[in-house]
Formats: sequence, C-alpha cells, structure tokens
Amino acid sequence: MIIKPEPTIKDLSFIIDNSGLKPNDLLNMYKRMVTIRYFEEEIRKVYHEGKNPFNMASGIIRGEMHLAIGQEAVAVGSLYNVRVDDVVISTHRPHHHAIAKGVDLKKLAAEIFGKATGLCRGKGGHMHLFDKEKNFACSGIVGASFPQAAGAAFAFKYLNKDNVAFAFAGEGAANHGTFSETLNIASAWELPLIIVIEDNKYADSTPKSLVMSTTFHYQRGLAYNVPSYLVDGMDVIDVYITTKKAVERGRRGFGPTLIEAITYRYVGHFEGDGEEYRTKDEVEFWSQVDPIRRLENRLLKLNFADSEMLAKLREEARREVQEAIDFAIKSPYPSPEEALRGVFA
Amino acid sequence: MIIKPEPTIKDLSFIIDNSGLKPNDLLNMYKRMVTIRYFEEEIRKVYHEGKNPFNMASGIIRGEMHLAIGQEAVAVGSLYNVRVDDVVISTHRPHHHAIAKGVDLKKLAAEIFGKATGLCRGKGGHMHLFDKEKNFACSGIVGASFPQAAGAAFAFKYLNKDNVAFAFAGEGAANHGTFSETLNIASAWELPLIIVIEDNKYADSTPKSLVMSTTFHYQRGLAYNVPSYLVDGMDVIDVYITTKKAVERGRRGFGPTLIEAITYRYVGHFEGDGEEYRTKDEVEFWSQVDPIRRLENRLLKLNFADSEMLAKLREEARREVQEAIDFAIKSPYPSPEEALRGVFA
Amino acid sequence: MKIRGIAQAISEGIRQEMERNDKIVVLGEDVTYWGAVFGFTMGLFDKFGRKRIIDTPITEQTFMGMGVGAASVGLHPVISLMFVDFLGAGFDQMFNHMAKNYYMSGGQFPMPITVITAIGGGYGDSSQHSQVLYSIFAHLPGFKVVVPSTPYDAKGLTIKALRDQNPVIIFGHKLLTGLPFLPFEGIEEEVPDEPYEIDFGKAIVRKEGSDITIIGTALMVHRSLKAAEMLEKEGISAEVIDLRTLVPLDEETIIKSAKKTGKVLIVDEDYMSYGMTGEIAFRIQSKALRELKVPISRLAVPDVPIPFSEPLENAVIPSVKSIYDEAKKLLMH
Amino acid sequence: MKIRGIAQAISEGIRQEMERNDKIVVLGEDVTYWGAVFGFTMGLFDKFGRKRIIDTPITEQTFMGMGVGAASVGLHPVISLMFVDFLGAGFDQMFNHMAKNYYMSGGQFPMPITVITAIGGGYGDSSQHSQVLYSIFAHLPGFKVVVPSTPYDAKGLTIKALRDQNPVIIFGHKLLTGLPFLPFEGIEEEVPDEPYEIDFGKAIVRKEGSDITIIGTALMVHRSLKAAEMLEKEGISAEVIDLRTLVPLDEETIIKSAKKTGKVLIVDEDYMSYGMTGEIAFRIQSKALRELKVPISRLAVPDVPIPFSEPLENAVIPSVKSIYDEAKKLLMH
Ligand SMILES: Cc1ncc(C[n+]2csc(CCOP(=O)(O)OP(=O)(O)O)c2C)c(N)n1
Ligand SMILES: Cc1ncc(C[n+]2csc(CCOP(=O)(O)OP(=O)(O)O)c2C)c(N)n1
Ligand SMILES: [Mg+2]
Ligand SMILES: [Mg+2]
Repeated sequence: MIIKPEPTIKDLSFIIDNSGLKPNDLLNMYKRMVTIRYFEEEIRKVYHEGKNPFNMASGIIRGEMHLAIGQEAVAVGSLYNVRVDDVVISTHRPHHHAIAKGVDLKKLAAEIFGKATGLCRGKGGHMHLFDKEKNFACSGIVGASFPQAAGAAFAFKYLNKDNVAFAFAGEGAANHGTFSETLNIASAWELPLIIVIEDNKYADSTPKSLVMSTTFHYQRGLAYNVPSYLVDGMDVIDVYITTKKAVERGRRGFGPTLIEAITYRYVGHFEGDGEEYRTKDEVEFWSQVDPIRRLENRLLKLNFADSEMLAKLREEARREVQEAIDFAIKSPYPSPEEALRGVFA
Repeated sequence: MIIKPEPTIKDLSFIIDNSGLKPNDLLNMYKRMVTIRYFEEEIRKVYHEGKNPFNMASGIIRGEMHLAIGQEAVAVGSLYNVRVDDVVISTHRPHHHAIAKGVDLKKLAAEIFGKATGLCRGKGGHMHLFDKEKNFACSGIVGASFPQAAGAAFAFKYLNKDNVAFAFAGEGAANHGTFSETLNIASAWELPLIIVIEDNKYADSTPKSLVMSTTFHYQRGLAYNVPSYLVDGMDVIDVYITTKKAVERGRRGFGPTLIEAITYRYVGHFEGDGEEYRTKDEVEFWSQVDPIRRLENRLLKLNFADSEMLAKLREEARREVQEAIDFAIKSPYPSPEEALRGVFA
Repeated sequence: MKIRGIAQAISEGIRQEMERNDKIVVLGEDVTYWGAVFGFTMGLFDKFGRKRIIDTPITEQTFMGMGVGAASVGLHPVISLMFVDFLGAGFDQMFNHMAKNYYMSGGQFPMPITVITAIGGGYGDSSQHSQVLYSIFAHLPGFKVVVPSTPYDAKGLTIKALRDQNPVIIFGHKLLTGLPFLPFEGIEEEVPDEPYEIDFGKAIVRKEGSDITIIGTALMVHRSLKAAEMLEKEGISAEVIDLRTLVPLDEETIIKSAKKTGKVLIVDEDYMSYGMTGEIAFRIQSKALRELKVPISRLAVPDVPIPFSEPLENAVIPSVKSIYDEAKKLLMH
Repeated sequence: MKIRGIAQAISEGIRQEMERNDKIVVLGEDVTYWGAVFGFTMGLFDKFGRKRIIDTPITEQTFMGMGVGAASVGLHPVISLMFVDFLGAGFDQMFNHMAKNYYMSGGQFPMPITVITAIGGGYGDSSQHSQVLYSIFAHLPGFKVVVPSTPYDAKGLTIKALRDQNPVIIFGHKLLTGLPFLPFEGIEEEVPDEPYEIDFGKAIVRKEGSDITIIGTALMVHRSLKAAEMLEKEGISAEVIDLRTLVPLDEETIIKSAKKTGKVLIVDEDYMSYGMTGEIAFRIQSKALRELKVPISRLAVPDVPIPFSEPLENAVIPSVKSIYDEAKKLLMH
C-alpha cells in the first residue's frame, strides 16, 4: 500500500506553508474537485438514462463513457500549477483534466452530448475534447498523448516561450512504446514536458501486476535521466507540490519530469463495465481515501473553512454543473450536412 | 572510452579457465570471426564491381549493403553459446549474426546475390535473410527484432522447451518503443529472451549523443527489472562470458537478459556512405582494438596457437568464403515467374 | 445450436480448434475477463486458463511482433486487435513482417496467425473507434481478409482461418456481434455443433434478384437486404451479394450477377475513395463492361472521419434508407 | 535555374519557405548530414543549423506525434519519413491524429504538417524498402497526397504544401531524385529561381494523344511517356496524364481524356488491388461509361511483395515494355 499516512495537523501546516499555497488556493482546489465529481456524476446519470437495458447506442449520450471519479486530485493538484497558455494533452478519460485546465463546463457538456454548441461542434465527443482557447486536447488512442505533448514542449522551446506541456496517461499507457520514446527525446532535448501517469491499477480489465515487470513506472523515467516522482494521487496537496517543482523546472528550461500518481477509479473502466476483475472490498478500501473527503477533513481541521463554507462551495459547483448539463440538453444538434464539412482547413 | 584495458596474461588465463572455454573454442571463435571478416570484405569487393560511378542499382549485388566489419566479436562471442534450435532474429546488418549462427555460407552468399540457390531463392536479399533450418531470421525494419524474438521465446516457454531466443539490434534501434515494450513483457513473463545491443555509436549518420538521454541503454534494461550488462564488444571473450550467463538464465526459465556491447563499424553505415559524421581519427582509434587482431594476439601470447596455425585457419576461412562467392556467382537467377508465386502458403 | 450474432460464433470456432490443436494461443488486450471486449474470445479463459488465453500490455507493435516470432517456431497465435482503429500502433509488424515473411523467406516461414478485430460505427464511438479500414489490409499483399456477416459464416470462416497457414484477419462488425450492450442488426440462426469450414474466396448471394445487384460486406449486407425488401415491395428485384472475403475475392459471383442485372451498387462502410468500392468496380467493368446498363454506383463513408454526434454519424454511414435511395436513383438512370 | 531531379527541387522549395517563415522546422532521421538520405532536405542543415533541422532518434510514432503537438501550438513541421515503408512504425499518429484533429476539433486545430517520404523500387532494395503505399494515405481522410514527377512540379508543389494548413504527404520517387547513387529516370529542367506554387488537384497532360489514355504518377509517368514514344513510332497516338495529386484528385482532366480516346490504361507502382487503379477506374466509368470503347485496363505491382532479385523485381514493377505491351493489347481489343 503506497498511499502515505495522513500527516499530523502540525506537519500538514508546515507542508502547506512551505508550498506557498494559501487557504484560498486549497478552497479553489476543493471547489474544482467537487465540480469534477459532480460533473461526472451528472454525466453518468444522464448517460444511463434511456439505457435500460444497457446499450451504448441508446439514450442521450452515446458511445463509450470513461469517468475519472476518484482521480480528481491528480488532475486538480497538477494543473493548479499551469497557465492558460500551457498545453495539456489528455486521454480517453479526459473530463477531470479538461475541467482542471479550465475548459468551459457548458461547452464541455455540450460536446459530450454531441451538440452543435459543444467544444468541437459535436464532431469529437467524450474522447476527443479539444479547446484551442484553453490549449487542451486529448485522444482516444492509448499512448498518443506523450509525443504530442512533447511536440508542444518542443515548440515552446523553439519559440523561446516559458510554457510547459503536460501529457496525462494511465499506467497501462505507460507500457506503450511511445512512453519510453518520449522520455528519451524529451530528456535528451531538455523539453519542458511533464508526464503525469495516473496509476489506477487497471488498464481496462487488466491488472497491472499481470503485464508489468515492475511495480511502478517512475523508475523507468529515472533510467532515461528524467527526474521522476511517485506521489499520492489521492492527496491533492502532494500532487500539487511535486508538480510545482516539475513546472518550475520546465519553465526554466531544465527539461522534463515524470510524476506517477497512485490513484483509483471508483467506477468501472467505462460505464457498463461488469468489474469482474476486482473485488468490492478493494473499491471499498480505496474509497476510504477519497481525495475529496480527505481535503475536506483537512480544511476543517486546519480551520481554513467551516462546514458551511464548504457546503456553499459545493452548492456553487452543483449549480454550475447543472447549468452546464441544462445548456447541453437544450442545445441543438448539428445539422447532418455539417458532417461533410471541415476535413480540410 | 569504455573498452576495457587488455588484461595481463595471468588474469586472462584465469578468466578463460573460469569461463570453461578450451583453447579449441577460442580457435573456433577466431576462425568464425575471420570468416565473417573475409566474407564481408569479399561481398564489399563484389558489391562495388560495376558500380563506378557508385550507383546502388548497378553491378552484381544491388540495393543497400550494410556490413558489420569491426563488429564480429559481438556476433561470434554471443552466439557461441547457442544451439541450432535456438532462435536468432537479426537486423538490416545481419551477415555476422547469420554466419555466427551457422547459416550456410554458400546459400547466404547466393541470397545476397539474388540467386535461385539462395536461402530465400533470391526473394529476400541482404536485409531479409531467413534460414528455417538454422532458426535465423532478420528484418530491414529497425526495432522489429525485439518483439519477434520475444515471441519465439514465448513459444519456447509455452512448449516447455529449454531454448532461448536472441534479438540483435543497434543502439539506434534501442531508442525505438519496441525495445522498452519488449523488455517489459519479457521481464514480466520471464521469457527466455536475450537482447544484444550493438552500440557502434551511430544510427546511420546520427551520433547517439544527439538523440539519447543516457550514455548507454543497459540502465534502461535495469529499470524493467531485466539483468543488464555492458560488455566490451571488441573482446569476444568478454561477450561470450556474459552471454553464457544470459543463456543459462534463459534456459532455466529465469527470464530475459540485456547485453549491451560497445563496438564499432570500420566501414560506413552502408556502402557508399560518405561518413561526413565522423572523423578518420575516430575510425583509426577504434581500429586499434580490432577484435580479430586482439584475439590473435591473445592466442599467441597464451600459446594456444602459433602464427602458422592461425595462418592455416585464415587460409581455410578464405577458401570457404571464396567457394561461397563462387557458388553465388555461378548460380542461376530465379525465373521471373517465380516473382508471382509464394505470397500464400 | 442456435447462435445469435457473430461473437459467440467466432469464440465457439476458436474453442473447438483450440481443443483440437494445442498450438493455438490467444493473445491481446483484455482477452480473458472481457472476451476481447467484443466477445470474440468470450468463454475461452474459463476453459483454457491463463496459459493459453493471455492478456497483454497495451503494446500492439510488440504483441503483433510476438505473434510473428511465435508462429515462426510452430505456434498458431490468435491475436486480438481490439478495434481495427488501433492498427497504427502495431502496423509495421503486421504488413512488413506477418504478411511478408513467408514470401521473403522463399517459403520457409509460413505465418499461421489469425488476427481478430472489431470494425464499424453506428453507436456513437467517434473517429478513432468506428472505422472499418479493411481495404488497407486488402491492398497489402499477404493478408487474407475475412468479413463474416452471419453466425454460420463466422464460425466456419474462423475455423478455416485457424487451419490456414497464412495471416488471416477476421473483421467482426460490432453491430453484428449480438452482444447486449450494442445495437444488433445481425441474425440469429442454427449453427452446426460440430466444427466445419467455409472456404475463402466464395461470395454468397444472400438474395437473388434480376433488376439490380447490391454488393456489400458485414453490416452493409444486412442493411442492403432491408433496402432490397423495400424495393421488393415496389416490384423491384434486387440481388444482394455478401462478399465474405475481400482477399481472396470471388470475382465470378459478382461478375455473373453484374452481367445479369446490368446495374450495380456497391455499399461499403469503409472510406469511399481508394478502397473496396473502386476495386470491385474495376473488376466488374473489366469483365462486364458491355453488360453494364448504367455506371456502377457506390455508397460508402464519404471520405470524412466518423463524427461523434448522432445526426452526423448517421449522415456518413450508409443506412437502409440511403441504400434504398441510391438503388432507386440507379434504377431510374 | 536548371534542376536535375526532384530532390534538389524539393529541398530548394523548403529552403525558400524556411527563409520566409520561421515557424517551419524540419524533423526526422538523418535530415542533417544526409539530407534525409534521398536528398529532400539537402543543404538545409548548412543553412539553418541544428535549431531548425533536427535529427531525431528512430522513433517514427514519436516524431510524427511531436509534429502533431508542435503544429497545434503554431509551428509548421516538415517531417521526413525516410522510406514510406516505415509508416507502420508511426502510423497511428499520422492517420488518427495528424489527419483527423482538425475535423475532430470542429476546426480548432489546423494541422499544417508536411511529411516527405521516399517511394518506389527498381534498384534492388527488396520488400521493406521499395513500396509506394500512397493509396493507403489517399484512402484515409485528412491527408493531401502529392506525387511530383518533375523538378518544376516538385518545387511548386512543395511550396504549396508549406503554405497549406493541412497535413500534406509528398511522395518522392527515388528514381526521380536525381541523386548520383541511384538510377535516374526523371528529367532536368529549367525551374524559376523565385518561389511559386502549383495548385493541388490539377493533373497535367504530359503528352497529348487521341488513341489511348495512359494515366500514372511519379516514375510511371516517365515510363509511360517512353512507351508512348514507342507507340508513336507505330502511328499510335497516346495521351499521357500525370495525376500529380491523388487527393485532391482531378477528375475532370482524366474524364475528358477518357471520353476523347475511349481507351484507358492506368499504370501504378503501388500494389494493384484495392488501390489507386480501382479508384481512377471507378471515377472514369462513373462519368464516361458510354464513351469507353474497351474495359479500362491496369498495370501495377501484382499483389506480391517487391522481391529482391533483379529478374523478379523487374517482373513486378511496370516497365516501359510492359506498359507498351499492355497498351497494344488494349488497342487490339
Ligand atoms: C493503441 C490503443 N490500444 C488499445 C486501446 C483500448 N483501450 C482504451 S483505454 C484502455 C486501457 C487504458 O488503461 P490506462 O492507460 O491504465 O488508463 P485508464 O483507463 O486506467 O485511465 C485500452 C486498452 C486504445 N484506445 N488504444
Ligand atoms: C522503422 C525504421 N526506421 C528507419 C529505418 C532506416 N534505418 C535503417 S538502419 C538505421 C540506423 C540503425 O541504427 P542502429 O540501430 O544503431 O544500427 P546500426 O546500423 O548502427 O547497426 C535506420 C535509421 C528503418 N530501417 N526502419
Ligand atoms: Mg489504468
Ligand atoms: Mg548503431
């Protein structure tokens, strides 16, 4: 078990002081995490409407649906360090990264619903969320994020900008050859790239223990001379602090960093997953370190907020999510002719 | 500079005694190395005939030609450990591996000449040498050898055989994603795979220092929990001894090994290479550790042979090579209709 | 035994051959618990365990290459490429090695490898999970390209593949699998319990007709049959041909039909240009030019990525309605 | 300026655009000292240095993906895929991302990327280094497919590509490069010193004629012209069309010619089936069925890997003689 024990309040205060985080930052993080959680829970609800019996093609939201419920701290903690002009490339499980990067909730929801008002006018969908304004993109192909983020990092370096580029990926994706190819080149060329591996123990139904020769990936990063850290992905502060170092390193032109975050998804790989490959006990076990509840407890204990304040933040998040979902539902579908447009610029 | 200093005769005797190598083995190795050297020198000569001015399509041997002159010790030292039913998968630079694996010189030469009597009836050519009898294959695609050898190793394990499979590749190929993917899976599944990286400092015209984040690859193997060794690829005994451990490990079902051999090619990447990317001094420097001359000196100093004996071995090698080249030259071309046959079994 | 959809039929074919031939192993992502997601390997894990049914890491190039290596020392790997869309992560080992090693080695290394992959859209999975792409494999020498559309065919073609010494790619359409979480446009039918083979290179006339020939594969066969029913009601007699394999291709059956009707519509769920429709048209005009009463017509995905949104997706994948319309247009010509 | 072969023309085009546009960078294997082996980037390293001309490790998937990422933040990467045969090592980033991101993003992320790759055989480089494979790119939506056959075209099409906001793949035939170490079947010609563009989607009639239309690309254009000369001596007037780009395709020019001659031979160095020849034939029969006096005929690599040995290789790649023979057969029909 890798999750670090909860620090004492004294230690925690010390850690937070040192990190430069202000109480308000932690409240912002809290708000983002609950926004993600609510957003995904709502998407989940709507996704299953009209899908009884379960059929991917029925209902309002069609196709596969990969939710990151449980993994919010990784997205929020790492991306709390970035600017809007930094690049983030995400995966088939992209909502939490998108929201943490500041992608507009309404356009995001509308895209997931396949509406004309969506980020991509309904052409991309849940696995292909693009937001030029927020410098966010993703791909449904496992392992595809690494080189693309390295390419953005390359461009930043070439253009003498102090931006960084993030590649998110799962622990399954990190077995893919693009991971090592990217580590090598980003390290050799000292690109401002930050790779964040979300280790949720499974790639689809496949437990990592069956297909990995090492327990973790971070040691692989080290073998490419990339500073590599293992962080508690259920602790937004831990993720934040480590990523901060990585971002500073990147901005200063020192090169890439690998961050491996231990985390867990409380829901199936995709909606409809029978979860034959794991036990209820395991899920239960991990839910005890729910990153949102953990932060909540800390905020209260540290007296950074009282329950009322947190309730207010949750309320706000709920409202924003609801507005986004409503917006998506009410938005029109694109017209069929649109399908034939826009192959070429 | 990585090449180890030449051991004293006393130390060398100790090393050889311990390795189980008998004087005769070393003479065999010597013979194989000179056979490879002569073979490639002859191929080189014939290749350039009718190519003045240089044109790949002219002359008797057409297409690209990648020679391994200087790298003989890697092939001979490592493959002195294998049996005929062990598998070897080689690369675009395959002659030395083929000869060290025992592929018939005549059929080999004939294939390189595109003759009907060649290993592949002239269909494969220099970069696609296959010998079912000797369990030898190769590919002109960089990085392709790793998974294929892992697949053979997988089959051996599945079939409960104590065979091993070798993948050869250059230091350039080891940057390719197939390298890390294969290390991971072979290690996780404990496959009897031996990867031999021939680090000759260049991939085509590209020096490794420009495209690698580490000086060597072996540390990458370690990061996948694969026992990994750096050996002096200009010392056939060093290569042999390390590979022996790897082969024993593989046969006993303990899993893969990575061997990285520091070596050098005295000729261009391919024939016709202008070698703009390296200096004459560098080539000169490395020629001082010529693996054949080094072994020769040792054999003499150790009194394992006198100059006459070595001359006789060289004579034999020369004759065998000449016979092979003659055979190839005299052999008929396949008939054009053959081109349309044999896509499907 | 009654089988609904091609997934169970394919896995049943594999199971029976695995019992007969212990050289067969199944490799790929999620082939154990999840039956390769689209059910092509379902039930095999329970029966044969992890020694023969093996989950790989997400490393297409490597497990395809391992298939090449394993085949070269006597195994017959069955490899799952979960979605055909992922071919790009492992294509080199497929088209430069699996497909060529037999030829390049002058016949020394047969490559008995069966790749099973899922194709097709129509359920909202967007541009990277809805493609068909079989034309690419059919274009490259060395692959046999198999596209079953019924349970009976799926089992027989799978068994044939597992007894073939060559790389055979079986393209299973998701909407024909019969799995509960997907729409089903295929059929349920009686399938022999015992193993049987269906020859490659034999197209089948799914419906005889005399006014127009409609040629398709996989899902498009079923949609064409429905369109043919609509035409039938108007007194138009459409012949519907299911190609079953693109390589080898049964020229005889399609040319015979083209000569009979003189009007041909080719329906494809792959991209339109430089693909299957052009090839079939070439073959027909080559042998039946004089008999063609009107130019050969085609429907396919009109050279755009498959978009996500339902109305957009529906606009690009040939439907019963668009097949019917195109057939009518052709008949009016 | 007189330029011999397409390699210098392409590198000249890149050089001029790089001077104009500092967002252009060149990435790939051996693009510095070796000019990408086939000369497409020759001279650029001396002029622009390692900041803009960059040797990559042998990691096609990764440098293609880096191109996607770099383009998304404003660069225009020129990427060398040394031989088209290596596409399988990097194809996912090409067809699933480079080609689709603009569409999938609803127009937010143009992908101004120019890939330059070498095609073709005829010099003994065997099955994994002699392929053409452009049909695959032409089949997949999102690529512009450019196949220059002369120095003038090569420069103008390259400059056009470097001003295009889309992924353009330039296929340079090795035997047209004009490099000293390869046979040369191309031409030397006067090329304007200043930059100029050639539009995509405009085929060119290389030789006018009235008895038969021969359609080809790259090396096949030059061989067809030689065959046409032989025919000319016998009083047969052949029209030879160079397609120049497969996507977009100039239907008008080919259909006009087909209507005029009524006899069409398509010559291709790519594999025969499910490729370019079928597509062109489809388009022609679709608009000129009645005008066709005989079935459209084709020559291409007959669905076998390119074999190594000279007589075998010669047997599979269309030659002046086989084009001439096939044309004669067509004319006798
Ligand atoms: C190249 C490729 N192969 C396979 C898949 C199918 N697939 C989608 S998600 C997934 C598992 C990914 O696991 P991981 O990287 O750990 O991410 P997680 O789903 O756990 O977030 C797989 C195999 C794919 N999308 N792309
Ligand atoms: C996938 C792929 N990319 C590029 C090439 C072109 N190529 C052939 S050999 C070579 C260099 C290989 O270098 P290395 O692996 O160090 O082997 P060496 O030639 O030094 O023996 C390259 C880039 C290829 N054959 N395959
Ligand atoms: Mg995971
Ligand atoms: Mg090398």
